[in-house]
Order: sequence, then C-alpha cells, then structure tokens
Amino acid sequence: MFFLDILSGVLLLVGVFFGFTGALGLFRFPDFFTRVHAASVTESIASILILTGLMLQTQFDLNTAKLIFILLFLMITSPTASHALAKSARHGGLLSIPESKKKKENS
Amino acid sequence: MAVLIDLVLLSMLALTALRIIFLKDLFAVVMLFGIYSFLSALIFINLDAVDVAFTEAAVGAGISTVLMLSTLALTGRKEKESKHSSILPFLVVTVTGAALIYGTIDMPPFGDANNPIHQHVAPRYIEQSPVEVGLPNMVTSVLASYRGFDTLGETVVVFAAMIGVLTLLSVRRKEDDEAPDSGLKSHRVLHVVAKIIIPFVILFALYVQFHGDYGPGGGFQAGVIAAAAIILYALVFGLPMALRVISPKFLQILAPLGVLLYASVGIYSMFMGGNFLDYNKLAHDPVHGQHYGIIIIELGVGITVFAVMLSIFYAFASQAERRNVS
Amino acid sequence: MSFILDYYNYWVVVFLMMTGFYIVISANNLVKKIAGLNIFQTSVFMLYISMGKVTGGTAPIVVEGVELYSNPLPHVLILTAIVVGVATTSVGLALIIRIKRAYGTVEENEFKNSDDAI
Amino acid sequence: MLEQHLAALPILLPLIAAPIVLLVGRSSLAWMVATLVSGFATIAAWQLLITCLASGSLSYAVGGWMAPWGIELRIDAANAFVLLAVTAISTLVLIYSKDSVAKEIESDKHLLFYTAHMLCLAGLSGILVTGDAFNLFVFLEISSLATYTLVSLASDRRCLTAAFRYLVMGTIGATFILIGVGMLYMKTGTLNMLDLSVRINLYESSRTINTGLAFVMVGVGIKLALFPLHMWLPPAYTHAPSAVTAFLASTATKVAVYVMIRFIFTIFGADHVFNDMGMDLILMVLAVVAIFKCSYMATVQNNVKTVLAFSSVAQIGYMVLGIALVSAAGLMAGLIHIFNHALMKGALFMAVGAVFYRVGSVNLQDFRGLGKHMPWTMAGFTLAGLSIIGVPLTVGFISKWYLVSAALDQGNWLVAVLVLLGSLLAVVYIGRILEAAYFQKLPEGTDPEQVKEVPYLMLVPMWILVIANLYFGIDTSLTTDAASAAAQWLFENSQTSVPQVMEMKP
Repeated sequence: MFFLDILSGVLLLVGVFFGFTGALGLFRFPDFFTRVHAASVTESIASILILTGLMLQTQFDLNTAKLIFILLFLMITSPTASHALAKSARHGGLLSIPESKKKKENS
Repeated sequence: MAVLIDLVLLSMLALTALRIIFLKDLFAVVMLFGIYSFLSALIFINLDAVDVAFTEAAVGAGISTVLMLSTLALTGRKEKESKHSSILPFLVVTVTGAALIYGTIDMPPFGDANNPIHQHVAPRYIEQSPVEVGLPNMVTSVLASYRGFDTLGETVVVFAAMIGVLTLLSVRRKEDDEAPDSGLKSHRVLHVVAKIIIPFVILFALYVQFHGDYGPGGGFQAGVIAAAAIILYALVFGLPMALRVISPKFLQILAPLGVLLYASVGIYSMFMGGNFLDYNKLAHDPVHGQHYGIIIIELGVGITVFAVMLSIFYAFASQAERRNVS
Repeated sequence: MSFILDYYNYWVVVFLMMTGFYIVISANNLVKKIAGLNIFQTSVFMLYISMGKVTGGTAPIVVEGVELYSNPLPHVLILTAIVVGVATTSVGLALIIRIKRAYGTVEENEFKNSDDAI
Repeated sequence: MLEQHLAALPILLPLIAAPIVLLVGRSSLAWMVATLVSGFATIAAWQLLITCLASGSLSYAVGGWMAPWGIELRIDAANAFVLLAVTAISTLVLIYSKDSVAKEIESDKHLLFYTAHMLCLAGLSGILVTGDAFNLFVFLEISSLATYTLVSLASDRRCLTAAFRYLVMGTIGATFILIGVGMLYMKTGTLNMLDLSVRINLYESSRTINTGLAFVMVGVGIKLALFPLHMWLPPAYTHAPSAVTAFLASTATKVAVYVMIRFIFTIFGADHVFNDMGMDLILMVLAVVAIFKCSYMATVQNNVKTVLAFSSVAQIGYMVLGIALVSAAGLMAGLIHIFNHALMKGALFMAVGAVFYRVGSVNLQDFRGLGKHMPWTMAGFTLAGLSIIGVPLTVGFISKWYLVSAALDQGNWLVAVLVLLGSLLAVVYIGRILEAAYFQKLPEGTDPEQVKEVPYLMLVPMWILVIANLYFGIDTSLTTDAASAAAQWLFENSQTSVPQVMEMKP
C-alpha cells in the first residue's frame, strides 16, 4: 500500500501544480482566447491527475466507481464548455490580439 | 488540517464578498456570487453538512445564478454611478456587526462536543433515529419525519414562489413561431454533448431522489437537478423546443399536485388515527410506516421543486425571448 | 490563542454577513441588492452550520464504527432556509424585470424620481 | 376526529386549499372554494377560542413526535383570539373581493390571486399556531411571499416598486429573526418555545441571548412596521389592490405584533426583557413617536389609502404602547386593540375599495360629494372612522379606554394624556375625508349615474365589520374576556419563569 500512497501523492501534487499554472495563465495571459486556452488545457490534465490520485486512496469499492464517473463527465463537459465559450466569443466578434493588430493596420 | 482548509476558504469568501461591494459590472457581480456560493458549499462540506452543501451548490450556484443572469440579460449589465452617500449604511452595518460580535463573546466554543446544542434534543436524533425511523441518513430522518411540518412549509414556500413569478411574468408560447433564432444553433458540439449528457443527468436526479435515505440528497436536490437537465436542453436547443417537451401548463398542474401528494400523506395518517404526518400509522410496523411516508413525501417535494424551478426558468427565459423578437 | 480558535469562525461569518447586509442597504442597483441579500443569507447559513460542527465528528450519516457525528438539526434548518432564500430571490428578480419594463431603469434613485413621493 | 385535530385545522385547511384553488381552473369556482375554506377555518378558530377559554391551552404534536423533538402546535387564549380575528377578516375580505378583484385585477390572474390569498392565510395561521421558533420563520416566509405577490397584483406600476421595497425589507427582517433564533438555539439547543423559555431562564444573563433578543426584536419590528422601520408599509398599502390592502392592513401587522408578544412574554420572559434589558422604555418612546409622527403624516396626505396606511402605523404604536406598559392590563389593552383595529381598518379599507370600484381613484378630491351618491359606503366609512377616533359606543373607544386606564393604573399620566392627544390627530385626518364626502359637491363633469352604490357582495361584508365595530363597542364581554384571559395567562406564565416543565425523557 505504501507504494500506492506515494504514487497517489505524486499524482495529486502534479495535478495541483497544473491547476496552479492554469490559474496563473488565466490571470497573466493577454487576451481572452489565450486565457481560455490556459484554463481549459490545464484543467483537463489537472482533473485527470487529481482524480486518479484520489482513486488510489480509496479501497477500490463503490467510491472508486463514483470517481471514475466524475472523471468521465469532467472529460466530456469541461472541454465542451471551453469550446462553447471560445466559439461564442468568436461569433460575438471578439478578435485575438494579432488579429486586432492586423485589422488596425488594414484600416 | 480541517482548520487550515476552513481558514483558507473563509478568507477566500471574505475576499469575494469585499470585491462584490466595489464592482460596477453586474455580470461580474453575479459570477462572483456564484463563486461565493460554491465556496460556501465547500465550507459546508468541511463542516460535515453534506446535504446542505449539495443544496447550496445546486441552488445558490446553479438556479440563483442562472436566474440572475437571465435578469441581467434584460436589465443591462452596468451599475450606474450613484452620488448618494454610503455613510449611513456603513454606520448601520457597523452597529449591527458590533452587536453580533458582542453576542459571539458568550457563544459556546466552536466545535466543542459539550455545547448545549449537542447535549439537548440532537442526541435523540443521532442515537434513536436509525432505530425509530430506520434510515442511516439522519438529516433525512429529521427533515422528513421529526420536522416534517417544516418541510411541508418549505414545499409550500417553493409553490408560493411559483405563484409569485407567474403573477409577475407570464409565459407566452408562440405556436406559429416556427424557426426561432434562439438556442446555440450553430454549436454542433454542444448539441451532441447535451444529447449524451441529459439522460444521465435525469438518471442522476432519480438516484438522488431515491437514494436520499441512505446518502446525501433527497427530493429537493433531485428536483433541482432534474429541472437543470431541462434547463440545459432549453439553453442548447432553444426555449421553444423545451416548451414543446414539457409545457408550462403541465408544470402548473404538476406543482400543486406535488404539494397535495405531500399533504395527503398527512391526511391519510389522520384517518389512520394518528396526528397529521404521523407516519407510524401508515403501516403495521411503525418503521415501515416511516419508510413509506418518507419516500412519498420526498417524491412530493421532488415533483413540486422540479415543476416550480422549471416554470420559474420558463418565465424568465421567455421574457428574454420576447425582447429578442421585438 | 484558544480563544481565537474557538471563535474565529463566528467572527469571519459575522464579517461576511455584514458585507452582504451592506450591499443590500447601500446598492442602488436592484440586481446587486438581490445579490447582496443572497450573500447575507448564505452567511447566516454558515453561522448555523458552524454551530452544528463537532470537532472530530463526521457527517450525520450512519457509518459502522463511527461514534461521533455532527449535529444534524442545523443542517435540516438550513436546507429549509436555502429553499426559502431561492424562493425570495426568484420573486425579487421577477419584480426587477417588471420594474425595468415599467420604468425603464433598475436604479433605485432613478425610478424614485420618476414617481411622486411615496 | 375533528376535535382531535382542531389545533391543526386553521393551518391545514388553507394550506391544502391553495393548490386546489389553482387547479380548479375557473375564477368563480376558485372564489367559492377559497371563501368556504376560509369560513371553515373561522369556525375552527372560534371552537379553539372557546376551548381555550374553558380549559387553558391545547397542544398538538405534528407527526406524533413529542416536543421538543418534533414540531408542536400550541394554542392558548392569546393566539386563538388573534386567529379568530385573522380568519374572520379573511373570510369577509374574500366575499368582498369577488367584485373588487374582478374590477382591479386582470381576469387571467384571478386564480393566482385566490391561491396567493390562501397561502397568505395559511402562513398567518401558521405563525399564530406554531409552538416552534423555526417553524414560525417558515410560515412567516410563506405569508411574506404570498404578500409580495398580492401587493404586486395591482395595475398601477408603483405597486411594483412598493412590493420590491417590501420584499427587501421583509427579507432583511426575516433574516434578522433567523439570526436571533440561531443565537437562542446555540445557547439552549432547542427550538420549541416553551422549552426555550425554560432553558433561557437557566442563564442569569448571557450576551448571546441578549443579542438574540435584540435581533429578533428588530426583525419583528420590521415586520410589524414599528416606527423607524415602517417605511415599507405606506407604499405597499397604498398601491396594493383594495381587497389585498383590506386583508393585509387588518391582519399581517397584527400577527407580527402577536409574534412580538409571544417572544417577549413566553420565550424571554417579561421580567428579563423589561427589567434587565430596559426594552419597555425603548418600545414606549418608539410607540409614542409613531403615534404622533405617523398621525401627523396621515393628516397631510392626499391619497386616502396612504392616509389610512399611516394611520395603521400610528395604531400599531398604540398596541406596542400597551405591551410596553408592562402590566396585565396594558397587555390586555394591546390585545384588544389588535382585534378592534382589525375590525376598524378592515371596514375602512373596504369602504375605500368600494370608492375605487366606482370612482377609479381614491384621492381626497375624488371623495367629494360621495356622501350623497354612495350613502351606504360612506355611512360605513364614517362609523369605522369614528371608531378610529375613539368615539364612545365604538370599539375604538374600548381600546383607548383600557389603554388609558392601564396607563393610569401605573400612575403614568403622561402616556394617558398622549394617547388622548393622539386621538385628536385622528379627528383631523378622518375629518378631512368626511368633510369632502359630505360637505362638498360631486366634481364637475362626473356622471352621477356612474357613481352609485357598489354591489351587495361588497357592501355586506363591509357592513358586517361596521356592525361588529358597534356591537363590540357596546357588548364588550367577548373581547374583554378573551383578551384578559390571554393577558393573564401570558403575564403570569411569564412571571413565574417556568410555565409547565415538560417531560424531558425520550
């Protein structure tokens, strides 16, 4: 069991690290699209790592199954949400920084 | 460790609340309010109130935020600068806060098992309810049986909210309006994902409804989740489609029926010789009677909450539609 | 130190309550008022849940081998209160939509001016 | 079976009727169901009052769980008395509302109106009957939500802002009550009112309990429109539909006064609240200021509904004054005034609603010449108005009489004089309206054919209340018996600190 605990600890720590970088990116990146990108990509990997780490902490019973379900749903919903956000922004006419620069030069 | 988590969460809450005061962008205010609700749900979990956390996440962060956003869509997202002074409110708040702090000094210490509230009344719920009511989840036992009258009142409050909202905003259903421009029409990905997810959400609602006796959950949470599934459908495929699936008229019949289902359990127990809502009289074995009673009233709560939440959403969303058309 | 550990939770909760209360009475925009009202109420819920906690206890769902449970009664009360809160919120927001339609604004001082006193 | 469940009936009947009313689908049918149910609730309340006068108090354990574990309904003379007033007024208002609502509210909202009315009645009865402090909060919210709905049903847009202000203030009040009850619960571990009073008395003095008391008082103060917290009331009463105003003005604030009495006398104990905390002085000052400030405000208003709304705040001052005198006689005067004021304001607002029905607005100048064209309505208004002033042979006189004599009992000359001076202001604001009605001509350009007497369904309930105003002003045995029994019961149990110690074994 000791080995599993270590592994789970490592997974959790790495997951937290990714979560943290995602939050940092959300604050530091210059425009909307890069921010969404930072948040969504790191969120996916962080949730995989953290939930796997948690699974290793269980007794491999019903709780593990529940965690697997949560992971599955997160894998489906969170990229979809990011996609919808970015697409709506695009439809709403929001431009990324290089594009708006180009537009400025053209006009 | 729990104290540390508690401290971190509480300071995040304080920051969120303070930020809200000074924000002028109402969209951000509402999003921060959603975050506030989620954070408090986390605190509730940390303080062992899993049922409450569940409800707060579903209601505070879910339904309330959705309703506020749809209001913002109609009222505009900027708060205007106002010149009136904020000294008087600040004074009122300081005095009230000082009174509360004064009151805390004599409070029983946080988390001490010898506090009066852990010594009186509650021990019976903890020790006897698994025997008397026969359910492992004490919160459900107390909610549905010992304080079942409160829960009836709660269901009626929800019903009253529907009456209020329907009085103020009427849902208009336009049959001839065939190709509505609402919904996220071009979002193919969303359509596919929503179609996959919605059945599972409804399944989960049923699980929460009937598993509430054994784990966190119950009629209220289940009703909100089921309503959320239909709300998701309405958001992705457009309100007219959702209105076609479940019509507002149907919901207006469903909601009172849920209340009546709850009350009829009480009336039935009166005919069986007990007091109102005395589930012991519902079957020969009192514990079985409790079981039947709780399942039926939770179903009543679930039905009412589902119908009410959905019709409130319909009412709000159809206002936005109306504005889009005009 | 133990004094602080015993009460810090209540103090923070009081601070949160007062923040919410301040938003309610000072905000000029009605939507913000309702958001403040919700924050106020949510903080009161935290007061109740805090008092139900027993250090070292677990959630009040019977598990074999666990003796110490937190108090279920405050949880029940707050479940009810949350529902009451959302009911009030929805009616309040519906009123705001109607006010917007009738007055064209949701800023308190603006529609106050557009009617006679009272 | 009915006797056994008598205590629960006043809540259950309207509570179950509310969803049924929504389901019946037709306005006239809904009206009939609502009126009948309200009538049955009145009969139940009457039975309860008789039972309580004969045998003290009744207790009903909902769900079969004994207090303090379950929720207990507890009825004594005090709440049975107020309950009778509330249910009776509700029935009369419902009879009255058939025509009034048809005129003032769009036809597709009639069902919602009757449902909301039933919910409001259920909430008010619940507040009165319950013996559990948290259950009281739940019913308070039912009645409040229904009230916001009812107020916002009017066609004037100003009802919306009035309802919103009411909603914000009401929710703040309810949340304050929630905080206060939470603090009591924290110190005692119980929510049952009797159990609370026993356990509060175990503490000599506790800051937490005192703060809890302060918060409950402020919260209830908002709900009953105690003087500086009354600002929500005049707009709400002015812009609500007439039938709604008639119902709310004569019940909602009265129930809040009852809650205050219950918290002071049953839960905290009069001794603690008044002697240790000095609340009597605060309440007395606020009450006296309310009487004068709001009576004065009433004299300068143009809208007659606003006049009566400010008058309501002033009259609440008299009730609170009775409580603040800290004697059984004062409490009795307060309780009598709760009942009597319900009769007066019910009749007055019904008369004003009748004027609105014919004339279409209720400003002072619209009352000109109505004495001739709507004789019955204005005669009713006059009699009820005299009652507000406190003319002998009306109930207003009885209230003032008991209040003044309670003040004199304590040698409190100042209060007695102030009460009488307050009545003079009532002469002014009622007099202005009567002057317009009887000594001025119908304004030019109004068709006299249009301005005629209202339908019987509106006149009859109004006149029942007017006659009740006179009857209870002459034969006071019922009101004084009930009120003095209630006051004695509350006061003695509150003095001896431990009412009936309940069996605490599981």
